[in-house]
Amino acid sequence: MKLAVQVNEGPYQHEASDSAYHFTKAALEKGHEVFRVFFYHDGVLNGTRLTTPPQDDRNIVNRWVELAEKYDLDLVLCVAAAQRRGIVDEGEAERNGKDATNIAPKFRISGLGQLIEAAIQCDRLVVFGD
Amino acid sequence: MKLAVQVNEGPYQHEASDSAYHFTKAALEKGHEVFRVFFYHDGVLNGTRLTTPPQDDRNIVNRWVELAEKYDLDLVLCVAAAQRRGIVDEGEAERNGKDATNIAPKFRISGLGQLIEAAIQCDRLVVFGD
Amino acid sequence: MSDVKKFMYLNRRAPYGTIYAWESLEVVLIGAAFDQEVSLMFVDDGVFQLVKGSDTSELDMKNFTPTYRTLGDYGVRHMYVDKASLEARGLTQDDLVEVAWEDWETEEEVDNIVEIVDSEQIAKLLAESDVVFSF
Amino acid sequence: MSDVKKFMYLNRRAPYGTIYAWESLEVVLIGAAFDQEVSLMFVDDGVFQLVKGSDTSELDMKNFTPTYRTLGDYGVRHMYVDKASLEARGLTQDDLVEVAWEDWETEEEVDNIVEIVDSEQIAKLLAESDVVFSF
Amino acid sequence: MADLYTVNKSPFEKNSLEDAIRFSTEGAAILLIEDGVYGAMAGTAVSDLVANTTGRKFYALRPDLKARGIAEDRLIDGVELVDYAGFVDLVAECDKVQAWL
Amino acid sequence: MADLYTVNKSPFEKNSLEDAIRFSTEGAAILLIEDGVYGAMAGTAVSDLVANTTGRKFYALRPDLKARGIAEDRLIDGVELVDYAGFVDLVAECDKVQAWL
Repeated sequence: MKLAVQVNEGPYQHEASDSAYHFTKAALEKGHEVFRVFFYHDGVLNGTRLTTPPQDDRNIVNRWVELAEKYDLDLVLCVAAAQRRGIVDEGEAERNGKDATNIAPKFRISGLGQLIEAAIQCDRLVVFGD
Repeated sequence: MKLAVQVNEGPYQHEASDSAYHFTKAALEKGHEVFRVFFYHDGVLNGTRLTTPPQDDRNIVNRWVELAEKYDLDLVLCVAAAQRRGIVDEGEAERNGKDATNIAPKFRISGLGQLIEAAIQCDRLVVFGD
Repeated sequence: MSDVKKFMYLNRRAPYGTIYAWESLEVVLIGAAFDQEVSLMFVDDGVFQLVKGSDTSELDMKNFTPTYRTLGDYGVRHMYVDKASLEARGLTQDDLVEVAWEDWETEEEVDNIVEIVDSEQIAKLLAESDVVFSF
Repeated sequence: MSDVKKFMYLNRRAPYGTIYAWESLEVVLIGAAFDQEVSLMFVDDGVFQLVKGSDTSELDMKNFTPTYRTLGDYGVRHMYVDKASLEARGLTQDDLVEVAWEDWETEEEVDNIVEIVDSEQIAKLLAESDVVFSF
Repeated sequence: MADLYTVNKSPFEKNSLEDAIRFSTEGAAILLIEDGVYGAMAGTAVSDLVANTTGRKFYALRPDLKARGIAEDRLIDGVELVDYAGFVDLVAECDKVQAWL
Repeated sequence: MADLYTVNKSPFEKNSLEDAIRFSTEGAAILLIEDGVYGAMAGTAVSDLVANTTGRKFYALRPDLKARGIAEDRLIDGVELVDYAGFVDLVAECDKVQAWL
């Protein structure tokens, strides 16, 4: 089965980000294809490499990165949502005159069309949000 | 009157950040003292300089910065909340081995004690949140 | 499965207090390029999104209420409003924006695609959709 | 105004679904250094914060429920629970953690500072506080 | 004046307004902001919360009402409108502020 | 199988569970996750939502129940527990997923 996952909330603040991760991991372990994980609204905050969570807690960003490395997952941050919330890759930094980037490895910034495309291509869209 | 303001939500996602700004501005214009604006939870996301909001919308981060410049406001981001959510100044970058910073000018990162101190020192604490 | 999917956007939140209403509208606008069969559903405080007369000048926020009126041009064919939610909020169709629709090929026109529906119809419409987007 | 203020922490959300419960607990822990008169109030889903038996291992989340038990050592003198909220959730005091308190100077001891109160008492306690923190 | 209670949630979505009323004391001021302003509308399923409560003074933030397209003639009698300057005055006049989120 | 409805809100705080039931069709599966799992508790003011609904199958996510200290003997009869693998199976078996947030 071909799945698309949408994540609408940022890490730590809301459990939606955890649920999306655990669900995605379980789907991959069962052999399903996860076509894309699309991060929207505050969900784009899952894709910053600048977090330093407490030692005794999970590292949500790194978890996504490791999952993407293992399964070659496509992790897409919505560009409009990322601009509002200050998530920047090199292209965005150049276009918007920013002096730093903060995107984590394995994440990429792209348009909302990627969500629509995923919904069209996949057998199921599973939304995690507030 | 001496006021402390607490902001619990990030910009754009929730109106709490707007309400806190408009309230703080109105209080300053009326001649009240705003001892400190303390950003907690996702509120720390108000303090990133990497946002590029759409041209036809307000720039929430810059608004805070300009207000702070005009009135010498103390804008404090909670360090624990900032670490979880990837808001970094130079000191934090050094301590946590981060290769970039994203804090906006006029904001500073400090401990939760700054909130307690503000609550003790001020005549009123006004909380804006979700 | 046919090439065209039935997309349903499910809106249950008030506008302006949070960004969900506006950012979900952005998905609808972008989605127009993909030629799917698009409907919007407004339930609970989501019905407040369609209330006309919004003036955000004092909040210095972008006013996106007028954008709903243009959705017919973005390929949206149906906008459904939950009757029970509307009534609980003391609202009637007169309080809501009107959204016209025209098929450029067949010249078919509809004055207003905003339609009030009951629970049973909503359950059926949701069930018949291929994809439900929740915000 | 005296040097010591009455702080009231107002908790109305369930734990784990959002971070508010844990991050508000962090404020209480840090606040212990400031020698104020600290009380906590649990209303609505906030009463779920005190339910014992939490096991977050399968979620891989930090389990902060045991931290409530230690609040007596952090200078918290009172933890109030709304009776109506507790009853609506089918819970009794037996379902909640116990929090012991001891005054090191006077050697006064209290086995459990978690106290169930009614609406009138809550209104009064909130009104008598100097500062209310809302999360 | 007693305490100022701020309410920023729609009364159709969460019980914050109900709570603020339930836990307020005689003479309290209750200010509706953000999505909380829906609680000031007359003729809704929850209008009685405000309309039937005595001994409390209700305010609503005009900028938030306007953003939501709620005309003043749709409001419950006795609800007073304030702008942010009025919000600040309420904070200054009250004993303290309780935020019901 | 019909649609899968996920509910992640406490039924004491928001009407998402009520909505998911109201707008579901015969044969639907309703999965309670995150704070939504409180809807699976017996003996509460809202237990009837699940207990009195027929023609729907209710599931609750075990990891979320355990995190909240809800023992299995506190659950409404007939609610079936699943872990994330079971969640994935439900998604695979249903026609589509509706998230009631």
